[in-house]
Amino acid sequence: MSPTPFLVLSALLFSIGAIGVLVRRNAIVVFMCIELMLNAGNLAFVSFARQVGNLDGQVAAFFVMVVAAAEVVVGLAIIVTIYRTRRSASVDDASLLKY
Amino acid sequence: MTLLAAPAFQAPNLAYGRLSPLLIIFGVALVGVVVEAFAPRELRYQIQSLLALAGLVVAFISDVLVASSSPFSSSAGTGAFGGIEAQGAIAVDGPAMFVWGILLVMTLVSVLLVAERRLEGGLTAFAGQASALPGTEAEREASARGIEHTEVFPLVMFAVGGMMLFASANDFLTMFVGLEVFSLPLYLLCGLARRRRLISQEAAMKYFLLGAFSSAIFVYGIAMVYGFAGSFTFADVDNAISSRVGADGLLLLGMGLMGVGLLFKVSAAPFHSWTPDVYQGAPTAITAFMSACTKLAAFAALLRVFYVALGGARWDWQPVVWIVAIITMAVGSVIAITQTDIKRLLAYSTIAHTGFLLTAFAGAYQGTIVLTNQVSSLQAVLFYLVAYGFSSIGAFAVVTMVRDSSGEATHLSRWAGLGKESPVVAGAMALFLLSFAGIPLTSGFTSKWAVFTAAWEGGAWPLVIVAVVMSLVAAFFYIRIIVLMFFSDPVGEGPTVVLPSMLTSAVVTVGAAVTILLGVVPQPVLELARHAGEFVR
Amino acid sequence: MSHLLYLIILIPAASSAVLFVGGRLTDSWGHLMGAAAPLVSFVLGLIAFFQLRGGSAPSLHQHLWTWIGVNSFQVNFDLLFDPLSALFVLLITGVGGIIHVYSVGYMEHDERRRRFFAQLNLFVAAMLTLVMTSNYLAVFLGWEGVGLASYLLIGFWQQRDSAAVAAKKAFIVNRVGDMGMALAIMLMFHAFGTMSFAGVSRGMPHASGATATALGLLLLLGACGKSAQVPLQSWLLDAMEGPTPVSALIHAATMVTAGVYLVVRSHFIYAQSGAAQTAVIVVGVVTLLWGAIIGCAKDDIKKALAGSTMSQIGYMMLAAGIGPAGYAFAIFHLLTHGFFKANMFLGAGSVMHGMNDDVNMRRYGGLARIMPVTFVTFACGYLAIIGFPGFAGFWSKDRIIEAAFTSSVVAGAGAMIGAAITAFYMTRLMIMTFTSDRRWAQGVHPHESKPVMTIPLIVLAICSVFGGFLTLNGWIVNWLTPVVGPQGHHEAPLASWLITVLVLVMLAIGIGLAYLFFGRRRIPEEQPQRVSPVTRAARADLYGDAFNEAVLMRPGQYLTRALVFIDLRRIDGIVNGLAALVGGTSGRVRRWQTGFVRTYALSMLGGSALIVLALLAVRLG
Amino acid sequence: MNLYLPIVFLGILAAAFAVFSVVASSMLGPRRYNRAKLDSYECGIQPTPQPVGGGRFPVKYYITAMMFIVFDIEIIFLYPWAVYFDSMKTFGLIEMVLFIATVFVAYAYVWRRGGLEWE
Repeated sequence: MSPTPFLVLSALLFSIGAIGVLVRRNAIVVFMCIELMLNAGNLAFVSFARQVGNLDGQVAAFFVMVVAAAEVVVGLAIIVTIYRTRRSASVDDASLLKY
Repeated sequence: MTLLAAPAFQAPNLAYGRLSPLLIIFGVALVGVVVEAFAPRELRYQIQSLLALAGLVVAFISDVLVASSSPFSSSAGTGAFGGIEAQGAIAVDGPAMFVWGILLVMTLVSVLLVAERRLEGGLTAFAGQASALPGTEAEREASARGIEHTEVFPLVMFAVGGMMLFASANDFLTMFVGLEVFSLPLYLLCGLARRRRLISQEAAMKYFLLGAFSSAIFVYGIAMVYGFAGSFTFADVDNAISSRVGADGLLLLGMGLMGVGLLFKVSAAPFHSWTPDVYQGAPTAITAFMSACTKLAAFAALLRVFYVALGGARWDWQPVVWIVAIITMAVGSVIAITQTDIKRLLAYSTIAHTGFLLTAFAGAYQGTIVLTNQVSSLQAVLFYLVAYGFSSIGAFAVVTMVRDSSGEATHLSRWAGLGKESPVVAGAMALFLLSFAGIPLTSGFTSKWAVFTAAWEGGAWPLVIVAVVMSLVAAFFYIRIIVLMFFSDPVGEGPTVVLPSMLTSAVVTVGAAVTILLGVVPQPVLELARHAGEFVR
Repeated sequence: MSHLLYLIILIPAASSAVLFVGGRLTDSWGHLMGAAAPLVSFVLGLIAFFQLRGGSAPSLHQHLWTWIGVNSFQVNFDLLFDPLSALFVLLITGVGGIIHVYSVGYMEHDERRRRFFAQLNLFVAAMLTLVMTSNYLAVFLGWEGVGLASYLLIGFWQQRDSAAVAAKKAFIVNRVGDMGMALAIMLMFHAFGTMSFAGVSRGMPHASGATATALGLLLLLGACGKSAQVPLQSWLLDAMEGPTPVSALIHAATMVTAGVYLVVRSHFIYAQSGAAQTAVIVVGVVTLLWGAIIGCAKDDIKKALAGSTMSQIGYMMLAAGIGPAGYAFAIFHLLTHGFFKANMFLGAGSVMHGMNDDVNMRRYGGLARIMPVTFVTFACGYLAIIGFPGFAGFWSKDRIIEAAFTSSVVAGAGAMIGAAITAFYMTRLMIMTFTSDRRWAQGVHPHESKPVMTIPLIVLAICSVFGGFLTLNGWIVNWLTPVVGPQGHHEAPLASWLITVLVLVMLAIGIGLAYLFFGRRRIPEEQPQRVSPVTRAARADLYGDAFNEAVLMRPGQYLTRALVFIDLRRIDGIVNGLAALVGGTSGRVRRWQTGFVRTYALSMLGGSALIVLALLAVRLG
Repeated sequence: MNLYLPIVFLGILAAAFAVFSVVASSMLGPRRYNRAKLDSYECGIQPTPQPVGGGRFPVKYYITAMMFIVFDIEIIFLYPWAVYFDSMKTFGLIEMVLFIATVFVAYAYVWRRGGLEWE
């Protein structure tokens, strides 16, 4: 079967994630949107693996997942810290650095 | 599922010797984590710093050994030597080993900055306890008990390891892993400043969110290219392009998105916006480390991807890179003029330098067309990054020494009359600024010269003209700071230059020495860069 | 000696470094060392000079080190001491040294005198590098150094706002010139793969005409910047904000002569491109008239002299543009000009010293009796510059005018008229300052300056009297032949004696008119307002800045105003116009850095979309 | 040109859908705000009350979550390894031991630093 539908889906997921990054204020949610984009990548990987017929794509999906997990850890740590100092996880509140 | 039935397994043969520099660094980093876990608190600082320095030195030695023992590979084209290791995952070739060596040295220098303790009165410049809230009892207690985050050292080691992997990766997957391995520690390090916790944490968050965003885009680009070529290895992608198989659209899409991921790391406009904020917010030692090492690693990777894997599609990406280069130079040089914070100003200057480097990259003067008596784009870029890296580390080292009651005095107005306060420090800073401005007899001039000639020979002479104009604009604000330091009277009680320990002094000395040496006798390093040759395909 | 050439540069450089780093420690003796350094270099220069004269070798070389060297491509940092360099070295160190000595007295009461000397030494060192190296890249090094040092020196009294502005103006205008220079070097490397004088001159004959013209024009642009030639002349008058010794140094010995040096040094390039040569001649003629006219209307003694410098350099450029027939005379006039201009600037400084630093000539008058030494020496300079028979200027300027006629009658006529105007405004200056009745402000008690200042004046005066003898039986021409090639014989449309007579007539006319206007009547203390349009134009620097304003700054201003809502009334002239344009743009653009992560993300996403689309466009287009 | 139409079309489609979904949800979706929703962490639970003057902040949940993710993800690599174990012989064993050891280093750090204590 053709991978095209999966690719379309992954493109949709990617765009939703990207738009989400732009429109959401809560750091956690922004971060979730980024994870969504990564998973869109994963979907593309596996569907292409299916298409070209080798395992590389699936392995790549594994790696991306692991990296995403590591990113979650670091990200949560940073966001929690900044939440505790500022009492807010809104990315718009953190704008001391500008111009 | 027969389609996906994998071939029979044969154990890969890993040339551990060739990969030793990488393995040593990662090993040391892991040991550092173990030390954190088991060593008593009061010993950690000494153990960690010595461990890190020792690891870097050993890794550097092994890198030199590997380089000196590498045969010229038959497969490669012009003067390339070394080979592909680890089942085609890592290219241990001339440029890679050159970048490794430079990365290790520059990290060594940065680690000296990180380990500086006298400026903060016996403690490092990093938060005693990142989890304690700023200005609370917990924090005061932490700093009173002399608690320090010695995790900083393992984090730096992981970062440099990731950079080495990133710069030598020979397939996209390895490259992505390397990217993350050096990014994640940096995100954390940015948030660990002891003073000005709020902006430090803000910088960490911005860097993290934007970095993650860019790497997501990067991953999607990889997926597209994989869909186009059916493989992650650069060589295969190159073949796919030259043999014109596969859907071209996927290639263009992937090329674009991957380019974004890489251009973000080298902070090229319009993907530069994180740079000023992060450079200003991060602990200055880390800023120095990033400005020198991240740039080097990222540029090495950028050139490798676009010259080796996507070289066949050069006619597609070259014009785009031209545009990006022009925008980057303009943004960096112009915005820097109205900056009032020294760290921020240096951040914009680093953006401008990225633009100058991109001119050589866009020239793509490489391979067989290089005349025997000239440097190729790759070699010019490497040389430039060596020169820039040391000047930049030195400049930030000076920034750590100019302080007032609230820590580093980074506002430019506090720098007025620094020349009277301490001629030597101000003189060193002036030297670095002149080098950034590309005044002759400093490394900045020779490196700019190398880059511009490479670009010109590559046919990008309009870019060179723009670059020359832009460097005039840039020169103006560098000179402005020099005048500010030497020829205007201090406001208020004026800045104070805190006497640092041996470590920071050593860093400034090294920076100044390299800046002058590469300006006066650049030949040895140029020769080294030339000897590094081209990428192995 | 040839292995000691580097000392000539090293000594001033080292002294400057010591003074900069040494700080207050050197306050007590710093100025003495600073003044001694160029004199030592001068002695060394003399030794080298006589060795060059005695020896059979056409030039002395010293290979210091290989600056940039990859395989066969080399940029050596070599010193070259050939007849041309020799003359410059002697001029720079000699006149420069005298100016240093003079400064010891002039800057006596300035608490930052040590730093002043550090910068003077740096200036001299940079200029020496410029004239003593053997390839363009190294020349560029000195070029930049001179620009930097002049920037620091002009802005030396930075507490004055005007000084800071003037320094900025000088710096930026010079950077425009430097850009031309830098591009020329790039082009050279691209065309010949080398940047040494020898290599380029070898390659030149095979280069295409376009390349030659481009090189010539780019170098001319650089020369215009440093030598304050039209259209890059605007910084010179403002540069008077610096201390008077600096003006003397810039105008007589160093900075402005660099452009002429560059053109003469690059004779092999101009030999290949008639267009470039013509451009040089045009620039020269325009500038020599331009500067002379400005000089007529200035009441500020220094500005009047500045105008004269501009016009004298114009003469040199003209001569250099003529080609082999003129090179020697260009250098010859450069030398004599170095003498008498330094002489007059230092004289002006001495006058200002006596008049409480008042520069307005309308409040001078009758100083001849009070300052005899200054007056006599200044008079020598005056006679020299107007080209009074027997004095230095007479020989050099006369030759140039003669040569100009051989190339084109227009150029010759222009040069001749310039001579008349020169005579006019210099006479005016003399009358207003020394002879006419006293118009001093209250509480001003003029007095002769101290020996440390008058002795340099005397020395320079002697030079400006006898400097002309360099040309006896064509010594200077023969001396320079190995560098710029034989002069060849050119038939002038007029007999040379006739030209000389004509020049003298012009001279008489100029002096006579000046006497009529200023010698006979009483000179008003205030600038008369009901004056001819010409005068008014000249007072406004021939609307040079106004022109810049109309053509370059106004649009810049509007653009800026469109970009930033800041008040731009302070802005005057192209430089600040452009600066404000850039600054304004910057001030506007930096607002894009809003500090909001989501904005950054948006720019990234937009950027990536654009990149992908651009890739598609490239592929399709 | 038509070769690239799909790409362009795909991009347009994706973007359109994303914008549409966001807009639609904002327009159609009912707005019933309650404290929990407006509160910072949008995961439903009440944030743990802050001690005044900001002392220690119980981040237990998040720490535990992080631990879980990390160690859970490592398992991913055990699956393909297990499938192939027979054919990989000792090489596979060594590699996996190295891998586990590396993970264990992190584990040791967490453990020593008290990441595993609930109170």
